Amino acid sequence: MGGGADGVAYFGNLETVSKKAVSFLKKQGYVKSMINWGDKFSLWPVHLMTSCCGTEFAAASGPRFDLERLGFLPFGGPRQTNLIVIEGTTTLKMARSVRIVWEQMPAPKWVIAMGACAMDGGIFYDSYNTVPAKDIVPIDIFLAGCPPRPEALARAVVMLQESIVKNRPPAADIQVTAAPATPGPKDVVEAVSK
Amino acid sequence: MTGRKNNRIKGHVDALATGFKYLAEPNRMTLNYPDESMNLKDNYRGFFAVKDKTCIGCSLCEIVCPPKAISMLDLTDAGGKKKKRPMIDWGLCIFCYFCVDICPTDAFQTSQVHDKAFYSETEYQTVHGEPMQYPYDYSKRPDYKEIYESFHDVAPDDPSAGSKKVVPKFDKKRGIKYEHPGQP
Amino acid sequence: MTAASRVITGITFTTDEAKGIFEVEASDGAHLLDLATRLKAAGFDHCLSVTAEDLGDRLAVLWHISSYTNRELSGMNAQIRLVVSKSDNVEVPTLTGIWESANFLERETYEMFGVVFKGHPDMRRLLLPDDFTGKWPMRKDFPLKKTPWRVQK
Amino acid sequence: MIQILSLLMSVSLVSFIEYILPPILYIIVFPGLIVVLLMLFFMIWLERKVAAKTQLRFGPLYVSKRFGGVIQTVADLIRFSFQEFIIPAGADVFAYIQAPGLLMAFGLLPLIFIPVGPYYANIFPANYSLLIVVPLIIITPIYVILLGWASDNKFSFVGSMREAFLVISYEIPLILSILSMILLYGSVNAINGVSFQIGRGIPGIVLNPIAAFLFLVVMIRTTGRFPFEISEAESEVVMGPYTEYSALFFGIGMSLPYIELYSFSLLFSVLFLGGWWPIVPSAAAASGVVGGLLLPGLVVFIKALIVMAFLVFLRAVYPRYRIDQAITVGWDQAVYLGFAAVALSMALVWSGLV
Amino acid sequence: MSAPQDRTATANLTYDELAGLKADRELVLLIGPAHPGSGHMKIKVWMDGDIIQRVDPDIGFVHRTTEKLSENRLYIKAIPIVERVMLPDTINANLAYVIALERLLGIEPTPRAQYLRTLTSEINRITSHLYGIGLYGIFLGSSTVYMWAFADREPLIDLIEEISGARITYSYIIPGGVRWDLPAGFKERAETVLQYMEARLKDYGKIWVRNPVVMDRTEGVGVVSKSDAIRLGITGPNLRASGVDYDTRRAKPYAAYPNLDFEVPTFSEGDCYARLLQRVEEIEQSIRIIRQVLKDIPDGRIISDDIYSKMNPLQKRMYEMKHRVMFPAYMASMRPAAGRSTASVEAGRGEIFFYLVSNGDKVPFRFRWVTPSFLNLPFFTHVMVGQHLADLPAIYGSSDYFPPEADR
Repeated sequence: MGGGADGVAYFGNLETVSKKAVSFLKKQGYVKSMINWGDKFSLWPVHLMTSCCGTEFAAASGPRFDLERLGFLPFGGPRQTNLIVIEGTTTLKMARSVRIVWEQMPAPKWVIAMGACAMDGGIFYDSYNTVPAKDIVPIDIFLAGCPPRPEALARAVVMLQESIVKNRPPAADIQVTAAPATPGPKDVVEAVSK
Repeated sequence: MTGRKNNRIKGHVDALATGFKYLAEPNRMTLNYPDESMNLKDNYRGFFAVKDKTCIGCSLCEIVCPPKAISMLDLTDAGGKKKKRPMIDWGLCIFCYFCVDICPTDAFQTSQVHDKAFYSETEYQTVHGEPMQYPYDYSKRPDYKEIYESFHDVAPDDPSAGSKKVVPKFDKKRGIKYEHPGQP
Repeated sequence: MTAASRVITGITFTTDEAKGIFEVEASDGAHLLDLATRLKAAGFDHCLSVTAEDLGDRLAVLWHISSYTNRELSGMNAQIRLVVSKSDNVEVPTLTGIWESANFLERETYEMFGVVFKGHPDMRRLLLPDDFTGKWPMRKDFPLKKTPWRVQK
Repeated sequence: MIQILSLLMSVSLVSFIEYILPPILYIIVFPGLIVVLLMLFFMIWLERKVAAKTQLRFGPLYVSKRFGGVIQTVADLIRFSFQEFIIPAGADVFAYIQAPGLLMAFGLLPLIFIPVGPYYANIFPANYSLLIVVPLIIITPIYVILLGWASDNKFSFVGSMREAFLVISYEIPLILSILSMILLYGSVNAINGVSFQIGRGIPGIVLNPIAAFLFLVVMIRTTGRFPFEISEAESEVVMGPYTEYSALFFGIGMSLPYIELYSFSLLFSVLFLGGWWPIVPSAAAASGVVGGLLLPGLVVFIKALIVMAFLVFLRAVYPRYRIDQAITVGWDQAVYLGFAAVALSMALVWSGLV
Repeated sequence: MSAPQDRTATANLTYDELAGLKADRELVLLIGPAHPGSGHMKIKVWMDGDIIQRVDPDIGFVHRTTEKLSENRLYIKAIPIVERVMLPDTINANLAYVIALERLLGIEPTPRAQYLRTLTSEINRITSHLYGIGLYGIFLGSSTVYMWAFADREPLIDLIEEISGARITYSYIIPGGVRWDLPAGFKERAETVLQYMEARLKDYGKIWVRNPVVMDRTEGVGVVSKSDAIRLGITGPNLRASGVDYDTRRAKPYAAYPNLDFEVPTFSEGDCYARLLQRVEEIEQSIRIIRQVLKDIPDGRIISDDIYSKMNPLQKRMYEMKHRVMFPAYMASMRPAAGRSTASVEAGRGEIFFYLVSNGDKVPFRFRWVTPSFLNLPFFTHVMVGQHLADLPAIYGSSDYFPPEADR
């Protein structure tokens, strides 16, 4: 209880102690499974409609397929969300805002590439204004279909939940993306429009 | 129905009454997907696979495919003769079924599988081996023969096979009702 | 091709009724403005589309017009055609003064074909990002991304 | 150290239960922190479930299928607490971190001064309860404005300005509606108010319906429920003052509307719905903790739940007003309504009907 | 982040000096693509207090270069491209392109195919209007209307899914006719869905159309007079809501519309509320048209003889047995004679215009099309000025502007 000789309490520097305690606790089995359970049932996608698959994303949170049953609540700002669904083609302008929104989101974040256009470019594969989603952000789940049915989006969310529970780290932590931190005006545009 | 001058009190009461009506007896039309999944009609355009026997390798399907998802592979069949067979890349395919309809010998086996998703590129572009570089050309891959073997005549696996299959029915009051084929 | 023609409100159109083509050719900028004002007065009060065609060394600029109020004229999509040489800066008078809806349409044609519309209130890029390095993407000489045709010859 | 120990030995166990336990129990358990936390989880889940039911769908379900997804908010809280916390570069760091904490503190303060049982008089000085509750309720939104001001974001700036306009425009109607009830009950002490209603057998809402309706409107405005959800309007200013907040600070900040909803509906049921009306504790029972606090408190809590459920249901029915419409309602119709309420109370008291 | 301006500079200014600093009072809001109220575009808004001074819509976020792609691909490949641009209303986009292509090829579809095209186009018009009402609801804050509208879309989407086999992107109309015929028992099921829709419209009326809060938010907001509507060139229900009696189905008849009787509803006020009422009226008109089409749809073949004669025997047998149209090889190698054609179709949001030029090659020489949302852009630049910030989503939702369709 009493102060030490030079005023440093027995606990040592509180800053480092708390950081060590947190990292230690996070590695424990029960805490990790609790975090996974929390992330699993609270996957809030950010409200960013990149292109026309957005209609199926909206129909998925509609009454018939209602993904809010799985805890999938489309939310306004990027700060409070942990999932970004790239719906369809990402043009040059949209690639920049997808990248910026992806960087604004807090740490454990996942990405679902929805639709053929986000996977390999789909029907707009050789247009001078589109960028494959793989070059913008690391992707966790690829979803086939054009547009994929809302059930397919539900299947992607269920698969993502399974991978979270199985402690599979989000793609954001594994591979740094090929593209630079923020696709500056020059590099994304040159990469495509040459 | 759409008069402009409506009195406000009646408007508020109507809105709240309708809200309570739907709160009291909610006619939900929700399909709780991971446990139940829909039995779609047999003309639904889902995943499909090529029938090796009936295909004559005319590559009409490759010419007509809007997103160039089909690429023809040079193979040799059992008798040693050369043959060309299509290979479909699910990352490009838009399920418009132009290829299925233009095929002169109707050589595509269609199915109603509609909700497949993949963890990584290797799962849909190739069965094994690393993901291909853009632009994709299966014919340049060394192992395209095994890829084709695992692709033709193989009914696509239905991820929601385990769940209860229900049949959607139209209903005057609830819009869509789901009936289990077993019970009435 | 039978060059049928039909006189509508004092202006002769070369027509192809089955295909829905009613065309009038303007010789130069001044003639274009005069034609447009006469057509607007005649009842064509809606500009549907402004576009261009890349004819190798020349550019044909097209305005498609139709009518909202005049019962008889609203049944057809007329078009005014003006052919200009494809020098590096192609100058064409703007018709936003006559049809206000041509504002965004002309900006898009400027961005895609490089047709500068003199007198346009807000002549700048519309669809592509500001730092897009390609020039006039809709012209025939602008290449698409190279993807090999995959039929194995 | 020694003096404290000796004092503790001298106090006998019975007097400990009599004098020291109830205030702690009052603050920590009943209308205090634990019930607030439980109410927070339940109310957010109820809002999503009720809105979903009127929208032809299930709300959160797969979290716990048998209980209809009740612990969905627990899952959200866990996710928020283990998420990375981002401080924007341009934010005023000191205010940015302090704001949610102050927000929660001032949101909880009014709960202490709302009496939920006749025994309340023995715990806290009850004869100033309403006088302390009203200013505390008015102070809370200032920290919402601090939230928006600290995070350097245009949308949070516009959101906090909207909150400021709305707070000022709805202060007078709030004070007028409570003033008319004080006039009616003749005392600032809410316990006298409830005994007044029980004595007459008529709940406050019947005595002065105008004040009740006005208080309801102000309640909808301060807790940001539809149709007054203007400072966090999603389609105009993304999340209003809360846009830049992530992780647990967003969780704390976003819980303020629900805490205010809880304190307001407690106040509403005490002032207008006759407090602990069916249970009329005799003088002897009133002195005991159980009879004087827990049982009547339960009745007040159930009435508060009903009021909260109605307010939460409004999300499924109404879109939102525009900011200038809400301010004009606040400044002229609501203030006239307030004068009418006060006039009605004075008329009732002067004519001796009551 | 820019350094915080020197706040003391304006602290000791008197009020009118402050008013003089107009630029300092202005606030520029970038309602970017990642904003719940902006859709796929960035809206730059200059604001003075709560009043909008100037709006500059920065579109092109979903510009997928459909014209350039279609000019380098076979004629048949443009059908899926044209559909992906107008996703809530795919049949009308597909119909517009195919009419222009048929005029180029000189092919006539059979009467039954014309009726099938009208049937699916009207069903898709209702789903497109419901999509618009749903987004309008979420922009004004009522998530219930968004959920109800998307719930009522589902039975209608299932109707066309029964015919064509896909959920939204049908690629149903091909030059010469349509690809599938009506399944058995379709008429009774369609009748149930229409009755469900009519019952639901009454509930919309109570909770949304006559909701006082909605009327406060939309009456007198974003007024477009009749002359302004024509001058700005807006199209579709927004035009008819301002009193202009123009409908492409009546002015430039196509498909089976000449022998169907339907009224064209118009309103005169031209404000956000009139546009909402206009869409609800048009849903009722579409229900009437669908009933007429189902009543007197002629029998016969669903593909014209030019295409049927080119099919090989197996495909002909498949058509006779299962009424399933298979493509002859001609489809992949169409070479229309050199010429030009234009086509106009009334889609849910307004008039689609097509202009095709072919020089006898396998790929079109010039592929030009204008979508209704591109013509509705003046809603941002002209109608939103002078309104409150909260009116921006109200006007945006009432104009039913769909950014991927405008950027093409």
